Amino acid sequence: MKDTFDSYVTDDGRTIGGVMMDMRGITLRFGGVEAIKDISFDIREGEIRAIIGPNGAGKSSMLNVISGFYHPQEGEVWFRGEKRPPMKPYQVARQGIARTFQNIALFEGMSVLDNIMTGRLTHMKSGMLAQALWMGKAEREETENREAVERIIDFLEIQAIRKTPVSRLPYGLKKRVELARALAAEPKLLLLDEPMAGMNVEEKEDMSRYILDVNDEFGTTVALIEHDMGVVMDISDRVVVMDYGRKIGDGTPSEVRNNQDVIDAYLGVAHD
Amino acid sequence: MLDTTETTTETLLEVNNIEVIYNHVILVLKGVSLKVPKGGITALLGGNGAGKTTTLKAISNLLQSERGEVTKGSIRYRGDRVQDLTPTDLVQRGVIQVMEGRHCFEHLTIEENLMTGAYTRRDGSGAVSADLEMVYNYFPRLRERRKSQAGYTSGGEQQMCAIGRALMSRPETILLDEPSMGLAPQLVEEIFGIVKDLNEREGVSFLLAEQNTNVALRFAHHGYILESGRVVMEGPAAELRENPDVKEFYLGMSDEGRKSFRDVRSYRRRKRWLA
Amino acid sequence: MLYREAGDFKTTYKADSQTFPIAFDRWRYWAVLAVAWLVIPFVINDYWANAILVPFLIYAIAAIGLNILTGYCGQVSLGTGGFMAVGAYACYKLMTSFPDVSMLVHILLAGGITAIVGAAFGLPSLRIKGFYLAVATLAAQFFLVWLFNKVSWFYNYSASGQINAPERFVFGHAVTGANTTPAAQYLICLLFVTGCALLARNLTRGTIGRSWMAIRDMDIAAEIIGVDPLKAKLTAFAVSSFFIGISGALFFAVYLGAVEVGEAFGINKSFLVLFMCIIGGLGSLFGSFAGAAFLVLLPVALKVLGVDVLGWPTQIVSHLQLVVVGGLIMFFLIKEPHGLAQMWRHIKEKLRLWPFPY
Amino acid sequence: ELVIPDLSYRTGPYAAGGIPFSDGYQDYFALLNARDGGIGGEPVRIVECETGYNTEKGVECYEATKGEGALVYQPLSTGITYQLIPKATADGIPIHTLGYGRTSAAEGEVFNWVFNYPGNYWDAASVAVNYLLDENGGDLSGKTIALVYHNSAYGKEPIRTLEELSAKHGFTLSTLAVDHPGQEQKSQWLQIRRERPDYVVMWGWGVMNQVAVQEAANVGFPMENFIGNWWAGAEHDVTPAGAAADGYKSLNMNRIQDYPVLDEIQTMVVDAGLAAGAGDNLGKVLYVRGMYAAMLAAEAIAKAQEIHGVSDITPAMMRDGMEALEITEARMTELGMGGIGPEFSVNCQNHGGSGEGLVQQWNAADGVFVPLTDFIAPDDSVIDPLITEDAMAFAAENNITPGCL
Amino acid sequence: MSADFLYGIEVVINGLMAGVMYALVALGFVLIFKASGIFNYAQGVMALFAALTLVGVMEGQVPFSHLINAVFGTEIHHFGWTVPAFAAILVTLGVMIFFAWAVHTFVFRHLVGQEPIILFMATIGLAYFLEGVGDLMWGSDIKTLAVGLPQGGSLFVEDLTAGLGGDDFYGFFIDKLDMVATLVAIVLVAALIGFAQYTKQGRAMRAVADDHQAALSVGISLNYIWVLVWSLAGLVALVAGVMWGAKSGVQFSLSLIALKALPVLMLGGFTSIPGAIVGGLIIGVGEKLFEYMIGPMIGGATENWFAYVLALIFLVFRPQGLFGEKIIERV
Ligand SMILES: Nc1ncnc2c1ncn2[C@@H]1O[C@H](COP(=O)(O)OP(=O)(O)OP(=O)(O)O)[C@@H](O)[C@H]1O
Ligand SMILES: Nc1ncnc2c1ncn2[C@@H]1O[C@H](COP(=O)(O)OP(=O)(O)OP(=O)(O)O)[C@@H](O)[C@H]1O
Ligand SMILES: [Mg+2]
Ligand SMILES: [Mg+2]
Repeated sequence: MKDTFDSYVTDDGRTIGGVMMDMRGITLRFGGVEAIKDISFDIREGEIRAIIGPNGAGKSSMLNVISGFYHPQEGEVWFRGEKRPPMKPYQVARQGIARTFQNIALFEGMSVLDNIMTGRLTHMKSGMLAQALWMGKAEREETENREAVERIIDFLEIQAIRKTPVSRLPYGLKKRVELARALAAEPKLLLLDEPMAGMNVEEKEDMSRYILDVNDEFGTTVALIEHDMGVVMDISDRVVVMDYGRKIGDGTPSEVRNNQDVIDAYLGVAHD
Repeated sequence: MLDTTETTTETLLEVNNIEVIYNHVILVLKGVSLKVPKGGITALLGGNGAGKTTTLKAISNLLQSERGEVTKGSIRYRGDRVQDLTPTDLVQRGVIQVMEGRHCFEHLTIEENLMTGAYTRRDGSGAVSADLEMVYNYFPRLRERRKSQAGYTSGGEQQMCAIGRALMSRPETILLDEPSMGLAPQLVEEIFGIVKDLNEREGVSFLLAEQNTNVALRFAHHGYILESGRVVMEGPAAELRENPDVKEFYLGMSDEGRKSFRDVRSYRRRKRWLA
Repeated sequence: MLYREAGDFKTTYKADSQTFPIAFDRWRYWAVLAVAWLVIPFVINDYWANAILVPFLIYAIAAIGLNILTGYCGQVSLGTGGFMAVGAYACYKLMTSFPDVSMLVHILLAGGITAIVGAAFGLPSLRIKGFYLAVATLAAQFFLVWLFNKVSWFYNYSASGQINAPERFVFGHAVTGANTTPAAQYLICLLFVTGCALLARNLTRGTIGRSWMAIRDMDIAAEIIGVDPLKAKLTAFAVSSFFIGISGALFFAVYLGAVEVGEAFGINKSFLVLFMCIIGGLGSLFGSFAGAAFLVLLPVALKVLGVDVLGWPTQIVSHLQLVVVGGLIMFFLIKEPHGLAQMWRHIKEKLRLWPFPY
Repeated sequence: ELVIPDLSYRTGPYAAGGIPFSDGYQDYFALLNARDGGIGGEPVRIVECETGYNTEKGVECYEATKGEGALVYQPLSTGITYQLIPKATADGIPIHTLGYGRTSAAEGEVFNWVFNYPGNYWDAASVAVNYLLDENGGDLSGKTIALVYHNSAYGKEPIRTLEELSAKHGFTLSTLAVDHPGQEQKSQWLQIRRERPDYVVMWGWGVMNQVAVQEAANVGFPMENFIGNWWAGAEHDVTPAGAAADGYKSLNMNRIQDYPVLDEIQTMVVDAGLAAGAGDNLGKVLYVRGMYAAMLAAEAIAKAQEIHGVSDITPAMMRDGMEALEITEARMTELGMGGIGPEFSVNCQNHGGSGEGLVQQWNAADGVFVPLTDFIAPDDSVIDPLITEDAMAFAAENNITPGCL
Repeated sequence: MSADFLYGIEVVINGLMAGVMYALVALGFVLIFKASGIFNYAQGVMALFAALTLVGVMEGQVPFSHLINAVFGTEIHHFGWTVPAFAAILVTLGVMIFFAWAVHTFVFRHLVGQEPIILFMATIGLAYFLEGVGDLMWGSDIKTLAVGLPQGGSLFVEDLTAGLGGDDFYGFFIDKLDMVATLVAIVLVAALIGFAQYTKQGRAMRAVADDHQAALSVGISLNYIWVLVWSLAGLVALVAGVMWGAKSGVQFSLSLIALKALPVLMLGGFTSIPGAIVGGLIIGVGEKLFEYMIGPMIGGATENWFAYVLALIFLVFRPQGLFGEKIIERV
């Protein structure tokens, strides 16, 4: 295992920092089903880390473990050099981990703007009384955060739908709004669960661009699950491969692509 | 992989210039026409929100329950106007839809899910169990999990379950909405392989809505491309695959071959058809 | 052409997040307030106060309260009657224990006490969801009613268990008791309605409102993106109960003057207020008013129509009234499941787009 | 024109009791109109308003009808009564609560505008005990009496009185609360079966009565030892239990028998198509009670006309009439309802009448309640101090200086 | 055995039987909830309506006679015939099926896909409506139900067990009506479980419960299933109405039995038929025992709230109720 403070240089010349998130020997069971079996892997500062694997391999479950929604029966989660005690999901979120969901989990009854503002909850501190009277801090805070959110709206080019209720948006835009909501938290680690599922090439290209820009401009570490191998191979720095709850491969895209286990279990044919 | 000449000329399903409005205000389809020939696989392609799902639901009459309605145009199946039938009638006539996002019955077991597919059948339990056997043969994974609640099975298994369930009605035409969504590449191949098998061996016709243009055009015989509620292009699949616009916008290929997703940052596209 | 957004540009985020972004709405809002405060008090009579306006205002407060819990935070509660009873009995105990303190303070404190009780009964909402929670809140409803009936301390050991509001004053005007003028009754209710509506508006448009709505729309996702469900749910219960407590206090002290817990704050009250929220529109403050107005006026209107205008026997009219109210409720839910508020929004949207249909 | 509002409840959980009462109340006035052209030559106009036994609707009814010149309110529900007392007092309209409502309203110097003659709940409790004393040769010591009561303001009324009486007469009182609506009373009746009290007294209302009678029959409690109060002794309370209810006893403030006036109502009101209801309630317990209430109101109107020398009286005059009301056997006989109620007179100090009640018994075979006793007097030495105490507390709480108007 | 202990047992037995009576009402809720996600508050009023109709038919009452008389000035009340109980039950069933059809066609068909709370409110609207119609149709007086159900305690059981606990024990009291109710409930539950689990319609019903859209897509006619389910609920309502009506007379308050069924549902799980029975038994025993042991100390009349509190405590440990479908929470 590489040392925490090691950094390395990627294929295209970017420098990746030390270990940010370290999963050690994670095992997760649901009743009799072992969804994750003793998996260890790490995510490093500034990298784009992909998790791939067949359906039901336990990828989403792994993200859920990272975001504190599932609590593994065995194993440890280390975040930024500290062992993480059992935490509620919202506490994890406050540590700077944001995510999107496999089946879009937007707040359907709210406008796009409100959805994204919700993402900034972890930055809002004003008390209830101040809010009730809409005085001083509450109002100031609202405006400040609104500015931050507007920056993200501009970045993701969704200005036009700001006030639209999300329930009226088409799928692709919903995915983008979900990304915006996650970005609004200004996360250190961004978890994306199949951000490009159900998109056509054009939209995938857009999405890839956003992910790369986020990674580049804000230095956000990204972990993503994706089934489109083209995307995964192109944009990720390192890839973990899971199958039936086990880790069957871990490495750079080119390493993984040529790993026979991975080909057998997942890719089917060697990918170009 | 296949050539376009093998499509027969008999038209099963004909959609003629339909217009669909949701909630009495949102105009989604603005005159869509298409034909599904007997024994063919017809692909309906297009970006998000293009109206693929809406088209399929208009055909299978599932729109009503979503407060949508067909306000213009006609839908004919084997020459009969079917717009005013119930979904049940349509299933009995052999048209069944596999919905986007799987929609399995979460609390029913896989086997019970499959059995619900046979709800409209009147040909006795013998025939039904024979078909159940057939489905299990196409999808051996389902046989393994037949006693588990569908809510706990993985995405791929649910997709198989949904298709298997549709097969149980002994359909003539299956309207298949985004079967590849969220599936691992190997599974996508597997499922499309099965679709092809069903098409060839059982003679089931497919109308296939897909985002994944690449795969869809590989397996389909004929394709329609939908954009903002209008058909902007149609033709035999092989031709579509060679069309430069389709190549660029739907297959992500440029003249030099496939672009890397890393490079997309450098240029902004524009929509040529709409401009 | 009244609804035009064009030309009404917002230049600051603050202006953009104000309550009524459209100028015409703002004007109408001030006009309504002016009529409510400056005209009605001078023309009101006993009948309008006691039969219509006072109950309307009081129910509007309760509906706003429940709307916060159910409409904004998604926690269905059938304990409204019980919480109103808490407000009423708290107010009664305060009124009789501290006769010299202003009635305004008593009513606010009654709200505060109800907020605490409400938050306590909200605890199960962390585990229990949906209808299970709705039914669980009935535990609060039945238990509280039983408690106020059983423990004679709450009704100062009176022989029958009725509580009577003694005469109390605000700025030298009687607001409870036999000598209250209709204008005083109306104004004190209006005061609280205005205050509550403002508070509710502020809370629902800010951080806390968004965390409530997030919990409502998808609680798991909300928790994962950083909403503390315990805090969100309990504050919703507390704030909602605060309003409901105030309405209970007013209901007892200002409106009826004498109540018996089982009769006045029974399960039917819970249903009634929930109805107001739903007919009016969940998650809409305007809806709370619309729903309250609708359900206060409808029976009266039907009675006037049936008995006074058509001259039918009261018995048949009141049976028909049930049929009509029940039928109308279903009809409304079918026509516009999201309530009068949504209907109003649709009308406005049509007006804005008019004359182009799409 | 004399305007009499009738706050009836013909719908809701208590409709079965509300319908006959309201029919009787209205039919009697209809008879007066048809036969005598009203009272003192002044026609009576009934304004019916449906309350459904609901307090808020009661308020609406009150506010809607008071403007029409209503002379007297008969609110017919404890809740409505309590909340009308201050309002009507302020508006100067008398309230009559016939054997219900606020007991201490009998203290006329505190409650100037409220009358609850001929009796109240505390009287009723005492009448029941006096009856049992009679049955037991004047001695109840060592006996147990169970009180099964509706767990509400109404049901709790007799507890104080019974406690006092139990101390005085040495019987043991056990109380069993039944929660609204009272469909499930298994626990209470199993307890009665275990403890075998000598008597069960019931303060029930609505469905609770029917279930209690049925359950008493089920556990084999002897019906003749089971006494309901006067709101638990109507035909519909016992018919669902069928023959098993035979022998059930209850109090009544109005004797059930054939009165000449009923025949007159039949011919001049019902047959003339003027009846308030379908005419099928004639002669039933609550119908007779409604009619009795109407008669008391009519007599008070006549009295008021007599005192003030005008026929079109005001509510204030009505109050004077009520306060000077005197009901004698001779007058009742003259009205065609001899013996329907006790003789009593009202004055400024006493708005509560004589408090007498009788005991009647259900004859299931014939489907009638048969009066068993004559009117029995309550034990005023116990009740009067309780009334004074409660009334004075009310006066103190509301800054009222007791006195006559 | 001490008499106190035996009386405790008696309380338990009677609690069990009361529980069955609750379960009878709860069953109707479960059926409709399971198949359509509608929390049918009107179930209690349906029981009342069914019982009213049964009595009305048996006694040959003219429906809507009050209204007719008021409008046309006629004086009709009875047809002048009586109908035997069995035939009347069939007629009533017919009425309930018609009702099921009407409710579905005019109301719930238009509400498909709405949020549960909207549906719930619609059922409360329905409850008002049906109550009004019931009153208009059959009048609001209390009616006696004479379908020949046995009444009173079972002397047989009493004699058999008298003396078990010495002179202070009078033998177990068991209501004959309750025994009949228990039998009927067992049969009903067995039949309904069989229906839901093993028949095609039952499976379709469960499918509809899970996903309306998907059910439509496989050709299940939602209308048919829903009318079927409402009819079944109507049948259950009739049974409950008869049993409860025999106890208290057929009258308005019958509709309030819905409130007794809610904690049962909560405890048993909204979607489980066996849950309704087991929940009913637990609630029945729990509340009766509590009233017997703790009630006297705190003033009695605890049954109304205790059932809810018991269910609430239970739910905190098992949020989906005893047999409810596990809430699948995944993201
Ligand atoms: N809450 C849960 N309860 C029970 N089993 C669960 C739960 N969540 C996940 N599982 C099971 O764990 C396994 C892994 O599921 P997971 O969702 O992590 O797969 P995945 O790799 O994300 O697949 P996909 O690509 O289809 O999304 C599956 O078999 C699933 O059924
Ligand atoms: N029930 C609905 N009410 C209102 N608008 C709807 C509804 N369903 C779909 N729409 C709108 O209709 C348009 C077309 O949607 P449709 O689902 O048919 O697109 P699609 O081509 O299937 O897209 P996707 O690839 O995302 O599935 C979208 O803009 C969508 O927002
Ligand atoms: Mg996943
Ligand atoms: Mg689609």
